Amino acid sequence: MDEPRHRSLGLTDDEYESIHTLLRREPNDTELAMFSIMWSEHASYKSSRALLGRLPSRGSRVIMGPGENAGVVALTDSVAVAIRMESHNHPSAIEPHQGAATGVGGILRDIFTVGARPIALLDSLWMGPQDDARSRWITDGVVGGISAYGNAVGVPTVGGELRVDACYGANPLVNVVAVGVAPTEALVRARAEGIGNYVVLLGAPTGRDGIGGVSVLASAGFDATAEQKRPSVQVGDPFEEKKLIEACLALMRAGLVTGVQDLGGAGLTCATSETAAAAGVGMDIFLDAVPRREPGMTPMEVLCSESQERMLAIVEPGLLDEVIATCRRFEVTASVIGVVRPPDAEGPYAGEGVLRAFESDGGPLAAVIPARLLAHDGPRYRRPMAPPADLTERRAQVVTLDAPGATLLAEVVNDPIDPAGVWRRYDHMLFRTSLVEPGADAALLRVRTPEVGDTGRAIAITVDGNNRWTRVDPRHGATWLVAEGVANLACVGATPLALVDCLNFGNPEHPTVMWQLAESIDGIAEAARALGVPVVGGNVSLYNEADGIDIDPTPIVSLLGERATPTAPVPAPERAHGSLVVLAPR
Amino acid sequence: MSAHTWVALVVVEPRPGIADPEGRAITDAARHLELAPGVNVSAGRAFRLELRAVDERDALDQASVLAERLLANPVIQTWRIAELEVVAP
Amino acid sequence: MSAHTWVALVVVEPRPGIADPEGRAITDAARHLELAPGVNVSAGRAFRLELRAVDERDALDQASVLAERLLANPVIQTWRIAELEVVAP
Amino acid sequence: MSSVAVVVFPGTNCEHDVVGAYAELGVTARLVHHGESELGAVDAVVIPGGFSYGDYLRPGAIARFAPAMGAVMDAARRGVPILGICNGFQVLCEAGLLPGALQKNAGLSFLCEHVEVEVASVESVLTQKMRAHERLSLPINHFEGNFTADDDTLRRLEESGRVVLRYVANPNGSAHDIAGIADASGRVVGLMPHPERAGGGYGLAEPAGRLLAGLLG
Ligand SMILES: Nc1ncnc2c1ncn2[C@@H]1O[C@H](COP(=O)(O)OP(=O)(O)O)[C@@H](O)[C@H]1O
Repeated sequence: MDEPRHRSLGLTDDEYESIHTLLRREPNDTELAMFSIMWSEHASYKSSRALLGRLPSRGSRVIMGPGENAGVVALTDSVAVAIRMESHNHPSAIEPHQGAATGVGGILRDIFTVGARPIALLDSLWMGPQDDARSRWITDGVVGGISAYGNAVGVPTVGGELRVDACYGANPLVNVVAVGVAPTEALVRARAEGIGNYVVLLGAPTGRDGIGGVSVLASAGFDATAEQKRPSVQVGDPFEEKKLIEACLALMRAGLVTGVQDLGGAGLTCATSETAAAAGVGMDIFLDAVPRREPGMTPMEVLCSESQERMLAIVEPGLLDEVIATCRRFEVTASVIGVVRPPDAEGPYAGEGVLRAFESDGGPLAAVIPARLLAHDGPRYRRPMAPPADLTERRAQVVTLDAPGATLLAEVVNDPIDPAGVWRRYDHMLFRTSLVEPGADAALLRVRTPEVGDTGRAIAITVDGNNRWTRVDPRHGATWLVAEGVANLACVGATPLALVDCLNFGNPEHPTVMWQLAESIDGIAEAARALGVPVVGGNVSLYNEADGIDIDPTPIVSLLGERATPTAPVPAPERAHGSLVVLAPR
Repeated sequence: MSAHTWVALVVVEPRPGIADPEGRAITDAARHLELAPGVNVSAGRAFRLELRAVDERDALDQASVLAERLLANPVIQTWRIAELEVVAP
Repeated sequence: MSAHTWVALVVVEPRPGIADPEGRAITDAARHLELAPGVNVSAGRAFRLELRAVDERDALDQASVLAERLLANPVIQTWRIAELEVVAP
Repeated sequence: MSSVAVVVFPGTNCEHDVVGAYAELGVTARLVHHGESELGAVDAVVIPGGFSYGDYLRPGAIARFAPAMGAVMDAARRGVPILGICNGFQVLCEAGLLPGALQKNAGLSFLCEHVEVEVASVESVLTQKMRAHERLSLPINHFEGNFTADDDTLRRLEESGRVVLRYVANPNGSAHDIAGIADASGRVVGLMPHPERAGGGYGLAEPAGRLLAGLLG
């Protein structure tokens, strides 16, 4: 017998039941697919949401915190800095080059979605042993993908880390941080305000890319069937993205858009339901108005496609011509695909903002779902937690100067990959803002963009993970990551402004993994509180496992700091070949 | 059996349905130039292989293995051997 | 005369005598993998053009003009139309 | 006061860097959209680095058809100094304003680093303020910077002193270690390194500044 459709889409029987209850009827196949992507682990944070609330996110400089497309803090009275961190682990395991490239593209869209010009990228890469041919192929592909996309889109990659451990062989980690700068007054929120406003789709045409990608790729571990998931691989187009950056920033600068949202994982379904739910309105979408790359796409495919390099804008009717003319100047396609509607006055969803997808204007209805159900009413789980059985032994491990310590030291000093071989492939000098050479403890950049001019301020950015620490003790390890980040900022003369994190863990249905996640969040929260650093955003990547074996708990922390622009070079620590490394006994 | 020199042309193309941003940019340029109205361009690679092989079967095998393992990325590309001929002893 | 859809495969290759750094790197990799001993690889491009044309002559003309003006750089590359067929009305 | 036109194609990304570097030299530089067919009154033209049209097909291959390139060709005929940096060099070669072509780096890898170059000729608008054989450190940032031309062209370039900059240690396989060349008049110059980036966030470094200033005589 065939398994029920909802299960093949990754929804549990209970989740299906609650969809049925919330919708007050049976969902059709298109609606079910929309729920499956919006209620996936990746889009709904169903396993981690309850824990993330423990992170301190407020601060006097915070303009936007968790829940927005990017964290935003005030640098000066009139200039804001946006920061965001994302993982693209599973796509990078399947097609390293395109997986990493589209990861860069996705996170940059989060930055310019809030109205900020992207000025820097950092990457945190965790790979399998480099004496293994497949791990070498993944590493080379990932670095090549970041290089190809970041360089061509015109955003410098100014820092990062590349770490190797056997646990990342089948499930590499690819985390990327992006930073942007905006005039505070130009910041835009992702809301579909204004009944009667047009819903305008910008950018690349829609194809059958990554159908079910979010739920399939990011919300399940790797096993023998991973190979079959290949057709959902997306190809990045940094050229289209570069045009989108310039067009969107021009639209925002001219005040031509009411709200903007990027189309990431979960595509049109996510962007329309989230913007409508945020403003408490409804939305009619006409699917035949969506430019297609391929003939014969079904409504479900159009609604769930993860085609890259697309943005959604909410536009007042009177400004439409100007929006289209601006897009044309940047050679970006802009198509009206829908209209903002008031909440339903009557019927089963009276009082609700409802997303209605029509096959065409006046044509048949493909889906009718209250936006809130998709965007906010996903399941929340409090999954069982348990510390690992050998916790006491792990904590009792002490590094000494005798034989095992020497081995450890050799391992630490002998980096298997020359970092210069990585950053030489990244444009790290674009914009003439860099104030330290790659390899310093933190990147340090003069804050100067065409929009804000020279602010006289510099920002510093770090990114750090350490699976050796977090494997032994996720709580203290995570605490130390924050402390290390702050210390790294101090090395370039900067004080902390904010942090973002990316929580890479194994299968949340394993109680030890949930425990690791909770402990790491508590560790970050504790350090952030103690040091007065708000957590303004982050990302959770679960199901990092291969054949049932979870990766080490790998929280990654990125710190953003500030200082006055230095006028003389910041001294660099000398770590020349032949330097003495001293391990001090206690 | 003695080996001869064979030349194979391996054509690598974007898998149908996979985005082809380069083809799209070239299409836009070509239409802009008004040389071929309504043209569509898809952008792929052509590799000419010069091989030592004992017969056509052997040449085909060598070219196929190179195409599959090295020249094409089967996740996003298809390949075929468009030409194969013996050129010299 | 009514137009039909034609498909042309334009193959662009490094001009003989011009350095082919990509072909050299692939040759090294192929030899290293020991998949085809003594192989030589030259790296070019393959463009599939979908055209509206009234007959073969017209299709050939359009493809040639695109190849000459846009697809190949005559300073370092040669081009030829390796395949041409009508596919649909 | 002198003024420089900086041509911007879709995908160009170094335009503000060039404008900023010239501003530090007291020169006004103005961005020109690729769709413009007039440059207006200018003393020099710069085609900056980046990835015009995504570098699809070949770097510079699509940009050369832009209306602004018609205006650049006109300016070249009038003897206006024209400088192509990195992607701009690739555009000038594709447009036929400079001979040869730029292929993928021999190591088949993108390269972003500082390299040393030597001034090989001072007979060009770019190098006229430099000393013969002067060495300077400049950033490079390219995947396709490997200059290639047939033997006749290379001989002609060498014999007429049109190789203007040479790598001290060749990073990309470029023929004759060529980092930059000029046309027969010495008024159209292309180079792969990015002088506008030298000095990073601390401001334009001196020898690179002198190089850029040369363009305005
Ligand atoms: N580990 C975390 N720490 C802090 N905030 C987080 C974390 N994970 C996710 N968030 C926040 O939750 C919100 C939703 O994230 P997400 O659904 O990934 O956004 P998107 O749909 O743009 O990818 C974001 O604002 C993000 O910053």
